[in-house]
Amino acid sequence: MKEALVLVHRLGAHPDSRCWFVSWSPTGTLLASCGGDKAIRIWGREGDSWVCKNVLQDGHQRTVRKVAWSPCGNYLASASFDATTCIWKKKNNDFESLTVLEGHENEVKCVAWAPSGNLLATCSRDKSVWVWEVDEEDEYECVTVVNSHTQDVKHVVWHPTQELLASASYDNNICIYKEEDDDWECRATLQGHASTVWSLSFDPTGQRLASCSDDRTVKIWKEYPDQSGPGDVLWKCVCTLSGYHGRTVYDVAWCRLTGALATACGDDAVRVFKEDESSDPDQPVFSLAAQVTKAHSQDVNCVAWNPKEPGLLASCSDNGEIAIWRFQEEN
Amino acid sequence: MSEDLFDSIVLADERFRGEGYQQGFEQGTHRGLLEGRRHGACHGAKLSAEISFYYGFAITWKCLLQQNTDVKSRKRLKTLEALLGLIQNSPHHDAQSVKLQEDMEKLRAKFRQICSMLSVPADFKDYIKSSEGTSF
Amino acid sequence: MAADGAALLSLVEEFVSGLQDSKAKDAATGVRDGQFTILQLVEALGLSLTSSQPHTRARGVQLLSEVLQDCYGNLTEREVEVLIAFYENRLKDHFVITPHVLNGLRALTKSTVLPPGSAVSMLRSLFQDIPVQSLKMEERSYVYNMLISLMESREAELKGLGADFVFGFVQSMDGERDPRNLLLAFQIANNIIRRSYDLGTFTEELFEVTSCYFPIDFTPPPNDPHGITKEELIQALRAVLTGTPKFAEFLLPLIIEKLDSDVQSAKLDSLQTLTACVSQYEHKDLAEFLEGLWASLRREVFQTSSEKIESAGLTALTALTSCLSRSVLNSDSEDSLRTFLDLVLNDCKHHLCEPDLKLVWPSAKLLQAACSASTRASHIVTAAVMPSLIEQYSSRTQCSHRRTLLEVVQRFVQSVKISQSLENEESVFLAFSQPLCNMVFSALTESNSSLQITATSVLTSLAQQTGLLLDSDIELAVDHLTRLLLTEEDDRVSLAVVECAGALAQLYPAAFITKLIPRLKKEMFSEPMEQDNRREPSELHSHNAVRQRCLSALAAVSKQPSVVLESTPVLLEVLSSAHTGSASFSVEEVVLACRSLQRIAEQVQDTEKTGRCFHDIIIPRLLSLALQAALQGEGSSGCRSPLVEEVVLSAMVPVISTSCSRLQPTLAGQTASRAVSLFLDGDVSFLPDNSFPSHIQLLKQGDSWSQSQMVCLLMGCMCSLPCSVEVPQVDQLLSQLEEMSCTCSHPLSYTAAAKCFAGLVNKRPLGDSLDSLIQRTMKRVCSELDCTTSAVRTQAFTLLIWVAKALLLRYHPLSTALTDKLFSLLDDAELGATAANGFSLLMSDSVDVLNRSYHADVRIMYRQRFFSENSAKLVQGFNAAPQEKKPNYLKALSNIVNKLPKQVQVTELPALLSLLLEALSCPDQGVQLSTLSCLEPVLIDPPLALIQQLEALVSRLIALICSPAMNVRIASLRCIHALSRFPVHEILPFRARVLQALAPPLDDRKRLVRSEAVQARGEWFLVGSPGGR
Amino acid sequence: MSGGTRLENANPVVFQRSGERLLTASEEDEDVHDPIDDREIFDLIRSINDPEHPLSLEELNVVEQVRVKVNDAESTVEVEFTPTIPHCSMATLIGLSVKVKLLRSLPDRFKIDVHITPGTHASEEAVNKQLADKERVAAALENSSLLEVVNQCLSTRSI
Repeated sequence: MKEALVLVHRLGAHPDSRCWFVSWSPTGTLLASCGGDKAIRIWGREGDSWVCKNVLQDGHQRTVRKVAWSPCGNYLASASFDATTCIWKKKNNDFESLTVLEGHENEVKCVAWAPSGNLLATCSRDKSVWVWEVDEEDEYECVTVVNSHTQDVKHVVWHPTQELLASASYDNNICIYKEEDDDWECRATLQGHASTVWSLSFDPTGQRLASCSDDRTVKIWKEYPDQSGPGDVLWKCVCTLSGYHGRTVYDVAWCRLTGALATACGDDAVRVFKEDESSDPDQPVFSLAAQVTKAHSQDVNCVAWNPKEPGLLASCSDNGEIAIWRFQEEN
Repeated sequence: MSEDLFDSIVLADERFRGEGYQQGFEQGTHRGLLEGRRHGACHGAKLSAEISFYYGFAITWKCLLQQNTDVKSRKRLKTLEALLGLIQNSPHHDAQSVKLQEDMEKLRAKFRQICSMLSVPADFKDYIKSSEGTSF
Repeated sequence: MAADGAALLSLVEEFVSGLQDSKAKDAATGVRDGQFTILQLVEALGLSLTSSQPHTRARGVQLLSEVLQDCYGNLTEREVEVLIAFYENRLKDHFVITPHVLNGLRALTKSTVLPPGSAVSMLRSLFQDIPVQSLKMEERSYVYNMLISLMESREAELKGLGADFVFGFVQSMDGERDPRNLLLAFQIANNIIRRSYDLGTFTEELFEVTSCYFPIDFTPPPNDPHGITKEELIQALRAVLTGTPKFAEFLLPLIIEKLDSDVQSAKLDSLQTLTACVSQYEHKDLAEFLEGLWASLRREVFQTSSEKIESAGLTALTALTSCLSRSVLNSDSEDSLRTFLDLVLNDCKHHLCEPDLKLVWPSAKLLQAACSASTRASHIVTAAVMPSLIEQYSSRTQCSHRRTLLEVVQRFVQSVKISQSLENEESVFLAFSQPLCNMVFSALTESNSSLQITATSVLTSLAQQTGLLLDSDIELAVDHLTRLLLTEEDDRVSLAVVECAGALAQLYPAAFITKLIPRLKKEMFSEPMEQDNRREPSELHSHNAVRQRCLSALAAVSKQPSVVLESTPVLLEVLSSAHTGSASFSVEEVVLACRSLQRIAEQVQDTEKTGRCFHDIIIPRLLSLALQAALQGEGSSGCRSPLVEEVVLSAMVPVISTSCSRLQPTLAGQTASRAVSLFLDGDVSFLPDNSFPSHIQLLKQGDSWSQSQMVCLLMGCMCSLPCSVEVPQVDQLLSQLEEMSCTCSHPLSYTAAAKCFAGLVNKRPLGDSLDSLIQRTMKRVCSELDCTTSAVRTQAFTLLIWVAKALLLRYHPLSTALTDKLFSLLDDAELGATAANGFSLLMSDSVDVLNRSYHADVRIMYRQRFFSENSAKLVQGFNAAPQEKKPNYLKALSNIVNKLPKQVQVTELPALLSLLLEALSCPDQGVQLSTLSCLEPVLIDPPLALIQQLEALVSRLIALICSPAMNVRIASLRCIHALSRFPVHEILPFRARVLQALAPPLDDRKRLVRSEAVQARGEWFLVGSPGGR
Repeated sequence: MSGGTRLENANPVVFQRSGERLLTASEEDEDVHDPIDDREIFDLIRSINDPEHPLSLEELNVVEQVRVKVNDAESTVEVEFTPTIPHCSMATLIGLSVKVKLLRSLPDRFKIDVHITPGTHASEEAVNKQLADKERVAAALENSSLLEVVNQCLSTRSI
């Protein structure tokens, strides 16, 4: 295996607490992290080291579970166990809290911006997925509440190009939503995982969706035109990566630039998989390209590819650390 | 002649068991019926109470917003209409209906959307269980 | 007179219209000095008292009242009469005047010449005209004080008022809110009840008006100047409520109600009140509430979450039962005790048959509580319970069940012991003695150790039941115990067996003399493996174990003189045969034998008989054996007698000293002179099997350590004698001891010599001879110490420290000279560290010499005294000392502070804190350790000074968590654990930091460290967290 | 739980408590490394208080040493606990207390798995899944009413 993950930098991001999630700004220059210390931190490169540019505190009363950058890079949304979602506006190198979205009954687990930037999705342990609309004057309004899951909803993610939403849940299922006459409905339920589905990631084209689960597998789902009804969508599992992960797989990330697939796992490892170009598109083959077995001293919670710099990968862990890796491919 | 006389004794326990069973069965069915009715009644009551609450809520807000013409209010009215629509179409008169459960889910979801649009806190204890306490 | 009159008028004027309060004092002094009479004052006040302005009248009355406060003592009866009349009718006046009127009346009630009838009239008008609760707090207190002083002085008259008095009081205290006044009101109510005033029809009213405060919940304001505690109020109110059976019908339902409360303190108060009141009641007062009370008590014990409540509940039950037991049985009335106990038995008995269920213990406790109340109760309960318990025991098969049952039985036997007041009364268990014995004996034959252990304790308590066990039972018991002693391997069991044997031997010596002791002797001297090499080492070991158990058993049973006379010869025989080698005893066994002798010497009731035994037989025998061994001389260890081994000798010393310390004066004197003559003149005439060479000189044996070390036995004799005993040839003895201690090279010898010297010095009468002796020794010691080349500096130091201790203990003025020498040695290159350690010797009690039990002259609080005299020197020394010497000072300091009683530590700590913190960061582990160990107790409830230093303290402790030495790590973790009990607001800021610091030790390589870390971390997690602290 | 509230199981079976671990010479020896063993883990959890009885989990036989598996080298701990009755509503709470106790007491290198003893509880899977979900556990510990109960289970009883 000539490929390798080389550690570029390691930083103690959230001292004596967890780092739950990291997210790159669209330009790839900033990295936002959040954690059990109720804080959000913004990191930027200075020379060849990474420094904390801002600390966004007292926006939330409890753990901040996830953060998401708006496509324009001027807004940051944060989802918290305090049942709220905060919208932060970037004002020349500083962030100010714009609004707080309330409505979920309990912990908000995830937040994501639609590619257009005027839709925002949140999900919660209250089993519901909410879609919010943003208007010109930064007003947010809930356009739909969907209760398609029977349990805790762990993750939501938007299709890279279309207005299509996917959610993953503690009920082992994945749901795909589309809007029809200004109401959002679950159009497909992807069953197959044997336990909680923790995270999702679309491939660069959006035709395929990767999911990772507590059942220690990663699954690749592919969209097919559905014969039964027009407009309906049909997703099939075309590949299952099992045997690689020692414990729960908490996150999966599909690189928009290289097509490499990274995973974050409860066995403290970070792994990168590559697809064999040769393989049949209806049953693709992914193979382990590189892995660091002790990437962190505790569970790895999240992996994120830099959107602009190919092969630059960020990961974070229960020990409060962020690590930045370079994935070297054979030239 | 005489053995008939004995029969009645010989078969006595059979007969008694039979009668006992009969009595028991009747009592059982009776009680079952009663309990079933009580159960159904209280669930029906809960359900209709909830739906009626949503209905009243929607109607009230509709009246409040009718006059306003701005975009926001329009949107809100639209959603309120949607809620009322759901209520009308929900088969809550037919307890057997399979759709009932998922319709109720839809209804609740819609209601919470409206609460958020109107920025009304959705913590009406009796109708929406807000799950704090020791559940996690 | 006229002049005075003018002066008086102006006084009044200035006070009333001039509003100069100070003038009241002048007026008072005027009256006291007789310048004018009180009546003249009233006249002078005339105008203002009759003024139409209420405020002027008030002012006037105020002046009069304040004067009365000062001089009610010197009023005549006539004057009092007039004044009372005046005040009484002022009570009807404008409300602004009332306070001053009351103040005045309060003064008058204190007068000794109160005219008859005035008290009554005063109160009548008071109750009539004044709505007390509409008055201010202070004025209400005037009223209460009036009542109290009247009740003291005019009880008869007040009682004359009949129920009106009670009614008046009830009205005036109704709705009282202020805790200070409540205390007064409760006191009055209490007097009413205890001094049996006539309650008339107002019993319930009186109860209502007081019981409405029950249960008291009152938390004094943080900076409450009156310092009234919740407890005071509770006690005062309880006294009232429980004062009379008349209240029973009201109080008992109230208690039952309050017991339902969820507030723990309320439950507790109710239970204690119940306990208190039933002591006043008779069974008829209780009859109708028994069921309710029982239900509540049962619930509290069955479902309790706190031990406090449970035990309070049980005490209440006992009190209740004994109240019912007091009831006199007459044929017609039904026996309320029995009815009540039937209730209890109904609810509890069946649980005893479920020995693995939770309720077995609560039920047992309840039944035992009832059982312990009275003999009758115990008869009823045991009769009901014992048979089923016994039956259960025989039917059950699981050991854990049987054990539980046995423990239950045990508790019953004990609970009855409490209740049996009369000695001669026959045991409640007489009816069950046989089954009980069988039960115990069968348990003793079980293989399950915990079952056996429980059985031994049951046996012990059965034996203490008067006349329960027959001689045959005892003999059987002894057989069982013997068997277990010889066969049982489990240490916990054999320990229990030995204890049990000890207890039984106390009561039934005969069986032990005839059966146990001979058997043990036989066992010990049997040589199971004479040159039989095929035996397993394990068996060899087990044989040693048996011997050891025999030895400790012999000690345990020897309390009665008759037993001692039988057991001690056996032990002595062990020593002698070990010496001659006729039987192979290991050194450890010999030591154990000595220990047993020592234990006997300690525990035996000292009678002429036993005293003689020790004086005539044991001591001479020990000395002669030791001497024989010493004269045989030192071969290589192994071939030489075990009796010259240091461990053995040091084990003999306490035997001798303990027995000497308990000898009667005449015998003590003889022992002294014998010992001295032996060691000075080599007189061996009093030793048994006398085959010694003539003129032995034990104190002049620099070269033969086996002989020189004998001096420790001399110490044993001489240093434990009562002060009254005259030590013969003392000067010669002392000088030889000094010589030996300063010259001899054998550590045990010169140390023992030094101790012996010190021990004698400590008891020498004050005076020039003593002083010159000390100065001489001091001179010699110092000269040795000051010459750095001297070969005997250590010896000199040893003598110094012991003599210093001897003098320090008795507050001898010369002690300072010696201790100062010690301080100066802290800088010594060679002896510095030793000196530092020396201070712990100085401050701690030594076991073998210079302690109170050996009649040494030990003044109380010598440690505090030494500390307060020297701590300053230490601090200076520390600051002056060069860096590399500082640790010595810190070590010395922590050695001293360590031994101080906690309260002293707490008071002294502020001064030393900086130094102690310094010590924590000092590299020397010894210093760290002793400092930590002296900090830990202080941390339990920390002085302010410590809290102020928290930052420094925490960081230093955290630093020590990673010390290479595990005991330092452990000690520091304990301290950090203790910190978690500090006031939450003080430590909260450190929480995150401490929790982080406590993470690494969770992974320490040593389990002991880890477990300390776990406990500390657990507590710190609870700090400032819901449900925690 | 003291005030009159009804207990689900008022008179449960009570078991003997195992004595304190006996000190061995090697434990006092500076240079010996004592591995973390099953008994050590058991000692951590046996003293936890039951949420509704004034009894420890050991006395109720909810936890037993044989149901504790630790592998010090691989940094894994597995604990099975047995609810007193198959429908015990406290099961999740007990499991949570055990998990939290271990989280607070063990080095963070350890992976801690807490399960219900197979076949001893009606909703076994559900409880196991919830206890295994670290996100839910983390959220639980930010819920003060839950934290309060857990802390009470973990605090050393004054009794």
